[in-house]
Amino acid sequence: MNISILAFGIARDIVGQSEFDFELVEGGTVGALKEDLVDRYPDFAKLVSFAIAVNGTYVTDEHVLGVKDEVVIIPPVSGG
Amino acid sequence: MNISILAFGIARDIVGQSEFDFELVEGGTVGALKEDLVDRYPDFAKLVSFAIAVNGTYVTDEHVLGVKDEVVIIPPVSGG
Amino acid sequence: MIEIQLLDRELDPKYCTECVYTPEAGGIAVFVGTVRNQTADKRVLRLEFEAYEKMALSEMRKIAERAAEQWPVKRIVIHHRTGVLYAGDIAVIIAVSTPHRKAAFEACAFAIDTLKETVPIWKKEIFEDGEVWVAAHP
Amino acid sequence: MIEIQLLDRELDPKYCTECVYTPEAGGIAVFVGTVRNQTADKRVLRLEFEAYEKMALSEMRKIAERAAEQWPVKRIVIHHRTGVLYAGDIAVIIAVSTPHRKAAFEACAFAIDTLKETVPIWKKEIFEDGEVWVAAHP
Repeated sequence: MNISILAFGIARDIVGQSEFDFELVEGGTVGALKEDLVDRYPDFAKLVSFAIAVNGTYVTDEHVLGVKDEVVIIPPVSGG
Repeated sequence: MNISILAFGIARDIVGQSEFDFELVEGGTVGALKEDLVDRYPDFAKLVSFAIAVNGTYVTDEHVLGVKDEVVIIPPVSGG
Repeated sequence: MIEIQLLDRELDPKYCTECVYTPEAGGIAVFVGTVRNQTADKRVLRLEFEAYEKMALSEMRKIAERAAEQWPVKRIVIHHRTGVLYAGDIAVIIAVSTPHRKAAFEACAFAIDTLKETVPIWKKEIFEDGEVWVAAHP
Repeated sequence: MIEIQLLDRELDPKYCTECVYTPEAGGIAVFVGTVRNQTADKRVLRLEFEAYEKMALSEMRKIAERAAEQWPVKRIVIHHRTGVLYAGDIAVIIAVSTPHRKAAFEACAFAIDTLKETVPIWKKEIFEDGEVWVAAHP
């Protein structure tokens, strides 16, 4: 399935754009997405960490993604 | 010797005035003054505590008083 | 009472402090986070803050709600700025009122500590010779 | 930079916060102590604060100096009010700036805790049916 992903901060710099489409197997998990992202953009492996938010909430690697989800890459935050 | 004493807060209420003269033996200590104050005004014994400041600084009971000192009774503070 | 805002204009400590005033509260703790003019030994020219706005707001609200569960919070305000900031500018204000002061300090410290861990806001430091996303790399 | 004041007029959190701003500081902690509208179960009509002014100022300065010895304080402001106050009025403001936030919270908490122990200022609570010097009796 084709999902749309938003990228902020250094994630946007790594991907090269703030919104992009990404191909993931039907019923793919967040964990699978993160692995695929690192495969395609090795610079993600250099970060302290990165999380995925789905529909505005942090989710764990086991979370199953759907095609209509708002999927966002959250690199290490540094507000405040 | 006759020393002049300032009293604030509840100390003023106990003594009945904000400034008063008090007779103390020559070379009397702060500890002696406190005992004499309690003798003359027993309500001082009902306080949580009270301290004596001399010339704007807290002093211990061993401190020897002079006739020209600014002596102040400091009942429990409650600023803030 | 909880007030959460993400603003691209100057933050106002007076407003935030007054916002948490209430006669039932005896203690108000306020944290004001400003932009420093250097990191390690390098002079910072400016900072650029960006936020995933929808989620930044909801995560800040969660922090306020968790603070109110753990301490007797009367009112809490969290304002965070976005956009370009210079040394001395205020990036964040957190104000908390509680009946007694200890809880106000604890809740305020909890809120800023948690904000720095969970709220999707990122800052980039711009130096004379380059730029870096803060905290991104080990 | 240390600023100490004893004032018989309204205190100003904005002034105090701005006073401790400096580009070298990354964290500002402010404590604002307000008058509550009740003690235990009794409604407080008003409070009367009095100070042994000369010594209150010197003891507040000592607190600021001790805070600056123990933490990397850039600036610290302590303003305390005297006279008649009503519920919601500000009795004290302490603002501290440090390079990082943890020290600002610690120094600010130290300052208010110590102020309440050492500074010769007294408050009398006036109720509908009487009055009491706070903390005087066990």
